[in-house]
Amino acid sequence: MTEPVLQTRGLVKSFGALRASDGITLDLRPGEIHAVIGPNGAGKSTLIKQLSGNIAPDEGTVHFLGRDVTALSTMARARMGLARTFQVSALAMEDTVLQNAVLGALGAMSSPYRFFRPALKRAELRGRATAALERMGLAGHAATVVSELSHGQRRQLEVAVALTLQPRAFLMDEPMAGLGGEGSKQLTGILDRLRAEAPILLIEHDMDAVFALADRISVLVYGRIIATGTVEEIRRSPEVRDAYLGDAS
Amino acid sequence: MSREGLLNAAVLLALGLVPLAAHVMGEPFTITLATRAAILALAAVGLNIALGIGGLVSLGHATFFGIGGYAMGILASHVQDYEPLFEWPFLFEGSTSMPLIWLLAVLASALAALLIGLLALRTSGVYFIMITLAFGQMFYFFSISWSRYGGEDGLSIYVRNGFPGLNTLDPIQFFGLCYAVLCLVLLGARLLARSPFGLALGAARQSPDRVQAVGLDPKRLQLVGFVVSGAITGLAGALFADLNRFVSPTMFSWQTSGEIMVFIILGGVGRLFGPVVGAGVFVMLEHWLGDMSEFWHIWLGLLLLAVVLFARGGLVGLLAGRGRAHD
Amino acid sequence: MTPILIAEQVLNGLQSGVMLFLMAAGLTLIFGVMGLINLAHGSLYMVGAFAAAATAVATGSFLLALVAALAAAAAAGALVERLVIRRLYDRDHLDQVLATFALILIFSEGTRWIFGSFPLYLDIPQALSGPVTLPGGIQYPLYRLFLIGMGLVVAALLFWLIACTRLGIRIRAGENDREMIAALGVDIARLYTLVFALGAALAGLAGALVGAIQSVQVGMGEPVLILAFVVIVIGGIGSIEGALVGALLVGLTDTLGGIFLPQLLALFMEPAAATQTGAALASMAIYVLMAAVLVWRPTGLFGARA
Amino acid sequence: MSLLELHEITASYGASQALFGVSLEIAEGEVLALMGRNGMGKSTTVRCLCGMMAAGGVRRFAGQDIGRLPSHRVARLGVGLVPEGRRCFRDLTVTENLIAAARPGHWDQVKVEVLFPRLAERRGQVAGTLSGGEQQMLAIGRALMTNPRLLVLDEATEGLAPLVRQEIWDALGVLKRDSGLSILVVDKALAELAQVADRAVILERGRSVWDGVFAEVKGEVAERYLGV
Amino acid sequence: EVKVGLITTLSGGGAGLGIDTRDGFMLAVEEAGRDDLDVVVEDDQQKPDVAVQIADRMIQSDKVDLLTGIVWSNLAMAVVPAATAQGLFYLSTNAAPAQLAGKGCNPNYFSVSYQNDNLHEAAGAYATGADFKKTFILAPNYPAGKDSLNGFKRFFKGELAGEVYTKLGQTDYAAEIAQIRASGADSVFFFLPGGMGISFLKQYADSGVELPLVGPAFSFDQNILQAVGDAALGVKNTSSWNKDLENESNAHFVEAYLAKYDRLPSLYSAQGYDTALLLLSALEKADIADKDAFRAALEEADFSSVRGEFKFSPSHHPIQDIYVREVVKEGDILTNKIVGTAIEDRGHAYEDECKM
Ligand SMILES: Nc1ncnc2c1ncn2[C@@H]1O[C@H](COP(=O)(O)OP(=O)(O)OP(=O)(O)O)[C@@H](O)[C@H]1O
Ligand SMILES: Nc1ncnc2c1ncn2[C@@H]1O[C@H](COP(=O)(O)OP(=O)(O)OP(=O)(O)O)[C@@H](O)[C@H]1O
Ligand SMILES: [Mg+2]
Ligand SMILES: [Mg+2]
Repeated sequence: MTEPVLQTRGLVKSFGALRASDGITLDLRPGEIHAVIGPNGAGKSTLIKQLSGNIAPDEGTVHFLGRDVTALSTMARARMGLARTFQVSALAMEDTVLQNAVLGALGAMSSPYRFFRPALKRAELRGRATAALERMGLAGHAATVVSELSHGQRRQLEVAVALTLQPRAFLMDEPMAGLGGEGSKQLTGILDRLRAEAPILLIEHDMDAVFALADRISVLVYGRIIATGTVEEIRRSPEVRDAYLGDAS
Repeated sequence: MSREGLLNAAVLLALGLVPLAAHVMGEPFTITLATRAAILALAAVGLNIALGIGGLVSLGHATFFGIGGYAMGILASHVQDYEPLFEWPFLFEGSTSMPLIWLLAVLASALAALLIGLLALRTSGVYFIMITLAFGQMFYFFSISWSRYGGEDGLSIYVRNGFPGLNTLDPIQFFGLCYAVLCLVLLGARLLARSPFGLALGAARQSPDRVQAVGLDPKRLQLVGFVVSGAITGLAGALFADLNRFVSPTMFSWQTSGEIMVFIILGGVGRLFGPVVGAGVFVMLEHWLGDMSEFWHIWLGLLLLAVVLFARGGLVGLLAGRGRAHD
Repeated sequence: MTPILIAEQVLNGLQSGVMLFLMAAGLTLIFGVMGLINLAHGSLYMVGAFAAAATAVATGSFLLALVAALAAAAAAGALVERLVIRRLYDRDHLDQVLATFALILIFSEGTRWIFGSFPLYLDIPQALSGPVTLPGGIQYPLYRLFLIGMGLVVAALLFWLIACTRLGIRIRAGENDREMIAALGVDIARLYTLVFALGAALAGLAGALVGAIQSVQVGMGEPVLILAFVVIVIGGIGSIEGALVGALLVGLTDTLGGIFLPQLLALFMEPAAATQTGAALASMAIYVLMAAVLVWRPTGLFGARA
Repeated sequence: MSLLELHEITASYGASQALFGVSLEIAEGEVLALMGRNGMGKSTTVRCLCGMMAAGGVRRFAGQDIGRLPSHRVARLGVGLVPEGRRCFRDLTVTENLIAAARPGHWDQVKVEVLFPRLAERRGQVAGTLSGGEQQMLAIGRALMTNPRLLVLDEATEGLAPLVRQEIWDALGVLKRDSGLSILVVDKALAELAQVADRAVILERGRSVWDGVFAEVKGEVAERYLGV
Repeated sequence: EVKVGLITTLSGGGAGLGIDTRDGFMLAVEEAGRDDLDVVVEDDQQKPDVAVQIADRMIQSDKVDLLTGIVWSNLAMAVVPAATAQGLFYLSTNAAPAQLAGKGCNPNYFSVSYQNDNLHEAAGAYATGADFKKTFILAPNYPAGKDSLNGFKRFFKGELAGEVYTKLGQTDYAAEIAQIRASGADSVFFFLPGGMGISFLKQYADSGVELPLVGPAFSFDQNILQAVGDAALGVKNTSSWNKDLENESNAHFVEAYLAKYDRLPSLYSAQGYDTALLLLSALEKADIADKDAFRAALEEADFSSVRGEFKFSPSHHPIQDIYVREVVKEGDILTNKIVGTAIEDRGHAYEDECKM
């Protein structure tokens, strides 16, 4: 079996009396899409934040590319190749779509302390950025200022910026949210192809997408993983049905 | 060229030509006014890097302005009084050479900006405004009671410092010098705004989470921006002191910080030429309104109000259109 | 340095803190709760003091003077809010700084235009003047005790208003998302005018109360304004408890620093140098305090938000 | 008579026009689905309807012209908004969020907490730290607390777990049946919309291009306007 | 045609002093009725850089022959050295810092008012004469404050009960008053100009401390006394001028000033008036273009000062009597009356340092 790209052991995180993560152990293997589903407030975003380094776990470890990164900052993990999208879009609203994408490229090449030649005139940055935008179907909006994008378009840009990083693993927090039927379908296709480049830890409430994409699914309830398995196993699990899916399976 | 580009060229040209015309017509005071405008613009260009691009609303930039001023005052006063600044490890008598003074002013204010920035950047938003103000006030009160260098009375330098090949006492030559410095810095600021650093700094203002997620450190970007910004304002301080041949704690006062900020907002935040237009207009208003009535501050206040309320994006925004250039 | 003197100085520190709180309370209401940087708050303080002085001279009544101060400042506040401030809520702090800076100019010179360039007379009413003897033998001016009382009452009222009433909830909701609270059916515009007038009235009251033992003159507002900002930032913006604690801290630091720093330095410096250096350090003390608090807790002592 | 009537609405963000003529009507007790691809103007229509932005055309609610009313007046006539992106008051607690704009009527905090037990558990927590789905529930609860005649839901089930989403659709169904509440929904989930929606209006590039019974939104219509 | 530039503070908190200076000066100019004398008045906003800028403009554009009018020492330090270095005359109506009296003295600089230390020295002399044994002294922590306490100590023979520097611009003096109460002092000397003095006096009067106070005229001058109110009654202060000084020129000045401006003149008005008189007297004798002759004419000081006897020391500072005044009430109006002379024929302490 291949070495997991990303791995957690016994992650615990409490907010006051609430255990948002209660001993989470899971991994992300090369080439796979691992979906994490669970009720609202189960601790999915909290898990992602611990993986990306935005919040520090109370207990447990995070390993990325075989290295213990528990103590590393968000920036350091991102530079190692861990890209994330946000549940609530975090973009430079006054900049253009292209500038946002270039920012990602800039981060990937970790070369921000250049003071003279214009960023948009640097072929290597611009190339990467446009490629990502094209992939997400945003090339036509390259010169649009982000604040003028609709909600769904912003969600697409979120993913595009993560693409520019050409990372070793993706963390995606509800990338489908806000996309219309067509948009979801498109993104499903994109993610499907993307897993060959880097594995994806996907949080999503859109079950059509999850069932279409996931190689494995973990179900998180009250901070604990109650089940991990293939799409079929999860669909059939009565526990999961009760806690989360309802009739949606 | 875009409308804003044309406007910028016109402003720069006017700022350069008016003093020349004044020189020909024998109106040295107009040259002094233009010099003042150019120097204040330079200070504001400095702040505009932190504020316009980085969103760091510093109400303490007078700190750097004052440090630049005192760098000049201290260096020159030691020469003037024939008391060496220090004798160990080598004899240093102070200096009356502008290039050296500038260098030290820039270094000193950059150092101060680094230290202040390290502490102040732990906070953000309104707290940042206030903590920078606090540092400004510390310097202000310190300089008032620092009697070695004149305390509240300040330091008078009788002769303007020298620049190789120029007679700095001649108003038009001194103006030319300041103008050249301003142009150079503006060029630098323009490059910086479009550079990778400028892009990243701007993003750090708008969405620090995003910047972190792509692997960049927003605080460090902001710190670098703050230092660059402080250093430029420090340089302006040294020039301002030379213009007046005088430094005093007023350079450190919060009103000075406020005025530098006013130039920017008046001209247009984040616009390359915002500070230049703002400082120019402010100096002119001060000059004209002052002659009109004893209560001219009322008119100044009303004018400023009108600009904030009705000219979003400042005067540059009003003249060149709201949207910022995105290229 | 006797224990009595120390006790008295601590009392002085508290008292000056409470005076500061009167000013800071209105500011934190406007600044913290409405998210507006109002540099002109000092001008409203001045308006209150001038209105009080003019009324006191005309009627001879201190009570009427206080009422006039409240009314004049509230009216000025409401007017300014409707004409200017209203357009600034959705702007960033910068525009607010510039606009209210402009208001300072207008208010200051306008006041000078109306009342002339010389300081005005406003004095403590007969009934509250002179010292009283406190337990422990401390002689203390009655008026200052009265100020302490006023400050505490205002603190309690405000705290109740913001934390416990629906008005307070709505105001805070408005700070988070003005458009949204309006879309839910709250006339946030009128509410804000009200709050602004209330904050202004508090500043005016502070101006009148403090004006009676200080000088009533153009420009009196700015130094207090800066101090009040220091106070609310130390306390945490928008927090009334924070403003109170911050005010007391600043009051104590300022008073005790001015007294004890020179004496402390005198232990190992020659006296003349010690008094001067001590005084210099003391004048920076509150700013050092503020910087230290912010470095330690970047959102002030009681501030919740980042 | 229709409760809400929008006729040929046009609207712009600064220089760029977003709506070029949107018309729709909602009758008392009716549920209307507003549909369209991303960026076609659904949210903009909602903003116009709530008085949050200036618009051309005719806007009437309950027989009254609301074209000139500020948004709080429109809301008081009985429009309850669950906005896109939730927009909870982040520094207020859950309870404070609920009561901030509450108006008396059928819905009160108890009923909302019965609908969303999650919110009862988190009463004292500030909204900014709630999970995404919890915020979404709060936004719906907050709108219900104003006891509206027309509930406007802009992507109100975005980010909710299927189970909860189902509960919300059920709740909407109940609302429609029992209280005769009119509802305008913007949502992408066709199957679920079908449970409650009576009619649909589809937008394309800022124009209403299709208007009809919801059951007909399928096949070619869905393919052409929604891409599914 | 003679052009004079009058730079003074006409806006902001300190405007009162500048307005009095200007009004006093202009009164004398108008009385002289010379139509070849042109006075340009400008507001310095109490900011040094603005003062410098105005001075530059007056020198460069208006081509003035002489400058005057600055109230504040820090502004004077910003303007005077540069102006005199360019060969202009400067007549000081008020600010006269030690630097300009000693090492930095200049042939073209004349202080018509005093040397800054004078009134404080006089207060020291008065305190000694009044047999104060233990005095508590306080002043703000800035150069003028330090000069003040040094000036006082120069002439005070008793012991100090305490020496305190307050913050510049401080408005609450409860802590200092408590210190005074505890210090066992038998008297208090304070130098707190402008609003600081008003605050101190009101708070002192309300504190129940009843030690005698003495201070320089600045906290008791006509322009702020009304604001202090009864708290000032009976306090002794030192001044180089008062409206009841008995000489013909003064009687005329007070009457004319009151008639023209409808308020009593202050020390600043008197100094402005005297400065104009001095200027006029020199213009009578010499052409201002002839610098040496004009300087000699100024040095003669051949005018009838409202302060009575007046002559210049070699460093161009007055040698004059300094009086002790007491605050009294005349009808409803608070004002001062002279109760004695603190020092006679006082020059200043830095005379020896001046090499010119
Ligand atoms: N900073 C915080 N302080 C207190 N509680 C918090 C904080 N952050 C999250 N929580 C709580 O922790 C729980 C888990 O939150 P989290 O955002 O991880 O949920 P989630 O699984 O992503 O849910 P959703 O699907 O609704 O987005 C929630 O109940 C939330 O209210
Ligand atoms: N604040 C804004 N400024 C400028 N243009 C905007 C703004 N908001 C939206 N737009 C533009 O208006 C059009 C309609 O946007 P709207 O948000 O109404 O779309 P939507 O149908 O709600 O899309 P989505 O399903 O993605 O939320 C879009 O093309 C968008 O680019
Ligand atoms: Mg989540
Ligand atoms: Mg939308």
